[in-house]
Amino acid sequence: MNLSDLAWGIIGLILTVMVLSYAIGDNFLFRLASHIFIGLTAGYFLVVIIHQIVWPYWVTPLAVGSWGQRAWMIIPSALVLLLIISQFQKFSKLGIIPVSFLIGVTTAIVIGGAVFGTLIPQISTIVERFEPSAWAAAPEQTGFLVLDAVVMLVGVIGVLSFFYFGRRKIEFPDDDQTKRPRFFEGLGKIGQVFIGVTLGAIFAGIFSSTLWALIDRLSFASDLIKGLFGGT
Amino acid sequence: MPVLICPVCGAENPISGEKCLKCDATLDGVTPLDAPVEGLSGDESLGSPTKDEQDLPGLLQSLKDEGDIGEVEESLQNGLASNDDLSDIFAEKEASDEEVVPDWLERIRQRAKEEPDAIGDVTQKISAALETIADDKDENKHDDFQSWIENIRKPGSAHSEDQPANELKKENLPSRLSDEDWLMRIRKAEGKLPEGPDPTEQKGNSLLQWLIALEEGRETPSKLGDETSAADEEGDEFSSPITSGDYQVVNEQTQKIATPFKDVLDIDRLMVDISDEEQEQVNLFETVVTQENQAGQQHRPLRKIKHWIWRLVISLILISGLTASLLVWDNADISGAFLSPQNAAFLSWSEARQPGGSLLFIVDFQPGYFSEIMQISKPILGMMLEKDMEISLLSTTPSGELLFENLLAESTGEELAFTDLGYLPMSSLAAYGIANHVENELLQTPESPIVLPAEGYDGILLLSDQAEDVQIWVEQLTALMPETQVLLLLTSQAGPLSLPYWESGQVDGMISGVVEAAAFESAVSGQTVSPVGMRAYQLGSGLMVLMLLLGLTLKNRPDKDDIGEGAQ
Amino acid sequence: MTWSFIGWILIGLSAVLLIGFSFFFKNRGRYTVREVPGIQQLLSARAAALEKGNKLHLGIGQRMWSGLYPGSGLYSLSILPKYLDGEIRNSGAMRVSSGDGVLTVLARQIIQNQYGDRYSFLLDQNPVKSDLPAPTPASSTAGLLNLLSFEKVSSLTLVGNYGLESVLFSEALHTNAGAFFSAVGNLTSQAALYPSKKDLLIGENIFLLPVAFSGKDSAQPAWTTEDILRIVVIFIMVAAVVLKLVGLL
Amino acid sequence: MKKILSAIIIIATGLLTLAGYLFREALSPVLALFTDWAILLIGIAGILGIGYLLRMHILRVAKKQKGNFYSIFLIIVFLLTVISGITLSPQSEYFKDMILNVQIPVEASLLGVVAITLLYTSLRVVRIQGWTPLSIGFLSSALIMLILNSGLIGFKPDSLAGRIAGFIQRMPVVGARGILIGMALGGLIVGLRVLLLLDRPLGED
Repeated sequence: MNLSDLAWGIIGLILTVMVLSYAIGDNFLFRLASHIFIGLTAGYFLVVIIHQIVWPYWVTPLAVGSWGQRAWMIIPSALVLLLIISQFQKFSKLGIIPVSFLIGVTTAIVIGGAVFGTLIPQISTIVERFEPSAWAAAPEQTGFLVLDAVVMLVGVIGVLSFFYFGRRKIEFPDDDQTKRPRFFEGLGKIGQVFIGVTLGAIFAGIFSSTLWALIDRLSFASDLIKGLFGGT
Repeated sequence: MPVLICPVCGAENPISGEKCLKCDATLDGVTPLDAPVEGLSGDESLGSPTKDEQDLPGLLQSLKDEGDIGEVEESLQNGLASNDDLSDIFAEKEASDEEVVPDWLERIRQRAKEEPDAIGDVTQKISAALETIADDKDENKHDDFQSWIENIRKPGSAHSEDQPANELKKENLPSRLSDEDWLMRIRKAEGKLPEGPDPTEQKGNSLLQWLIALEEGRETPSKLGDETSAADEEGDEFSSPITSGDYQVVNEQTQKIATPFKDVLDIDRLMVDISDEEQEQVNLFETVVTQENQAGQQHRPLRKIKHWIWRLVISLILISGLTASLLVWDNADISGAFLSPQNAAFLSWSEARQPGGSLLFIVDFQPGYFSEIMQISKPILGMMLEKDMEISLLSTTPSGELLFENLLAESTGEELAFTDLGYLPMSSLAAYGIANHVENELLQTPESPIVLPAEGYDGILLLSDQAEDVQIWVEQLTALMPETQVLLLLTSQAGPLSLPYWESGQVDGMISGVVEAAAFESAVSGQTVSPVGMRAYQLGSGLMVLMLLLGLTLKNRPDKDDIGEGAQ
Repeated sequence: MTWSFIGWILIGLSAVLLIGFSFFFKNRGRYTVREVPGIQQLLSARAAALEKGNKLHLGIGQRMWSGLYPGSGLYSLSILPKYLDGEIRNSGAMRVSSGDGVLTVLARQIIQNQYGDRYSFLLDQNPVKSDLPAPTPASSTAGLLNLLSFEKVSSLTLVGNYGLESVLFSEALHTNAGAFFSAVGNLTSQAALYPSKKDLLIGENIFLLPVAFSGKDSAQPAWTTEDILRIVVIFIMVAAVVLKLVGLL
Repeated sequence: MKKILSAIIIIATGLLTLAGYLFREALSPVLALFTDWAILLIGIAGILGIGYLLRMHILRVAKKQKGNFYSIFLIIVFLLTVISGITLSPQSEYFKDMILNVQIPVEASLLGVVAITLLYTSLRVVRIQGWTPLSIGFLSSALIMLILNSGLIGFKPDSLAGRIAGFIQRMPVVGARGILIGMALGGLIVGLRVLLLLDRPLGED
């Protein structure tokens, strides 16, 4: 371990202890570490944006591009300038133009991705599970495959029903206004179980990931301390 | 215009309606009734402000917004209240010393004094609105209200049939008295006219004065907060004395004070509708509040200490347990880790790569997950580098390049060259951008900083910590570049929600979490590989299982979500 | 008929339904959506915080973009003007924060538009502010935790895209007996919060949030359209499965 | 005028971008331009965001508000980082060490705090949520996944027990797929509302 590694190691250890102290509550150490972290991240972020975005996407085309390419840069330059001057109160309304451009592009990507990237492929996958020839191809697994396909179809319909927005007609003022129409309420009960199962699996995954991060920090600390005190 | 009042929810419906627009209850047999006040009540006037109304100052707008409920009794209340509130607001221009002047109004006044122009926009609109409302009032409001209320009072009318008389008294009458004779007459007839001195003028130790003091800032606002923690000590954060039902124990009358909080927080409106009887009740309530408040102040530090102790104990158990297992037990048993189909597909894809191919790595994880991603990607990176693949990198996190350099260094023990395509700040744009990346000389468009090989890549490997990011990339790549092979290297938390994309064939292989990576590495190397820290991981997981099982023994008490309390 | 073609049909159908219902609900009728207890709790918490004179804090997301809830960045922005009612605008009793520069700039634009429509932003000495506690998700978590502590925030509402860090915000508020409400469009956050929060908005229920701010909301055509599309999708799945089983697909 | 221009921009860029899913080859040059411009705008917005961040901390220091002590640290570290990045260049080894040796420990420790927090909040599931189909599903799934993911217990995939275990492990996919489809519908509608100008996310009605 060279001196630089040792110095950074000690800084890393101190920061680890400072941040982990938040586990028992907000305190001076956590606040200090987090402000150092935010300052560094913000500074680095600024440097990265200038180097990786402003320079290649704006300055370079304007500086070294052909006249045709420079002409194309008039539009983004105008949008950028409008965005910047909209930060001044007097011109705040001008910001709507660059922002509208961003919203237009990103919204269309939302729609395209949702429909062609998720909705259609996921629906078609459910349907493909009911392919009789696939069931016949693996006779020892047919039972599982059929069960799997049916559970998938019913479960997905249940989940979709659980989120049905409409409300059941109420006959008396005291009726529960959180109920869906009966058909969707019944299916929604099935859907609830599957939503719970999914949330539970994600919860287990979250805990695993965060636990690995904690183990990494503890392992780092114990290695450093062992190294400092001559251990192996 | 006659309307139908829903017998179930009380909403106002058009005369032609067969079912209630709000609750779908049948309107058969309901007698039509004159609408209370044209233009001030009902959905249209209150729910959807006209263009002119939208230009009203914020305060007026908020008063209008109050009535956005479309229920006749409430719209009547709101209609009147709004009307009165407006009058009061304008009356405040000649306010007496006793009147409550909110901060914002004070600031408007202050500014108006300092800058003559500043008053223009606001006051002109207020004056115009005042005139409009005054005109409306003069023309027809009184008559309409009177006839409507008379309709209600008629024996056998639609309302008296559907709702008990006492309910009408309590809920359908305007919540606020004005000096208007007609309204005073109604109150007298309903037995609600206060016999004593005007309650609004009462001095003494009342909630009313406390509310005024609160508004003026004399009383510390934290009283209610303290009382919350007292009334609902260790309880649901959302419960407040006003909403949690504490008021209900006092009297139905006082509920009228509580319910408006659902829609509006107009203290001024609350203050005026207090009779003698109500005054006694609020005094009683105030006593309760004060006592609870004191109790809350005592309990709050206790609550914090309990939390602190509880957190300390759990932290110590977990950290000391993990540290001990790291120091004492090196190797863990992972004989239960088998290759899942998605892992096996990844392995097949890796083995099928020809030397000299090209790969695009997308770094889309935060530095906090570096350790886990490193363990997951290590075997793959090793395999790919053995085959002398050309590697390109695209990052959607600012530190992506640094993280990838470190990944390569930690995986292979040496610094390796790769093509950096740069940092793109939004995954969706990055995905859409690389799919549409083409040079067009005809249009002479600027050269894009992203330079992709014309023949494409042998595979795109996404290193991610979030299922949401995976979804973005997979959606865009499969919608726009369906021929591209996409492979995922993910943290455990991103796995469950990414699996559907593997099953749908949009992803060609996937490894999620350290255990799957260990199984993959074992399959590649032909011997069982146990990652460093695996034993600690198993211990941590065991502790979580234990906590979940312990939690099964606790009773359901949704109103008390404090663990210190619950664990005892 | 290919699956891709069905996708375009769904887009077209949705557009037609949305436009149709927008006209329909403008003049008559309304779609009665079910009540969601979490939304009622949000209203209560918001009202109680304002009543106590406490500042509300609205987190509109760590990132503009969320994959799982594709519109959640946009959605949190569209919630913001509804949240900024007259009461809050006048008192300035709210702070908006996000972990993304774009969201912060957009939020500021929205806030100024809200004031601009009513009375001058400058007129108010204490307008609602839009802040960026830090520029990346992790640093923003640390920044927001500090803000909650310094400003003694007693009511925090999260909409948009937050991850597992939501549980830290929730516990910070819990320790100080504050109100925490989550309508986060991210299943990671929902799963992390599920064990400790009763009234979470889960899944698509987040799209019911506008009901909290107005009973006659412009979202009604969207709710109706989404329910119809839900039925259409269920029908397509079942029909396709039947066709598949009989060998016609 | 600005509102009309805004509407035109949203519709034009939105429809053109959406059309890219149908006519990718033809529209690619324009769409590549759009994405480059959007990336530039987002970068600039990021810089403006940092401006807000700095302003908040400078004001905190200037007005001596609570936390001003920490804000001083933040500003100093920010300046140090920017100056180092500009003078040493982002490729400098010292600069890289400085960034990662702060970011990784702090972020990983923050995740560690989440792990501890999850451990004690997990005790509350039944207490808070009661016994409902959802909570039962949640608990059973969390327990099974934690055990199966520990690597201690496992079954060969081609054995009967392995098939059953595989079937159980695939159950979360059912809910996930339902949620994905539902959210895609939600995303479609949110997006269309914006493109059809039925909703103005900027609140500029």
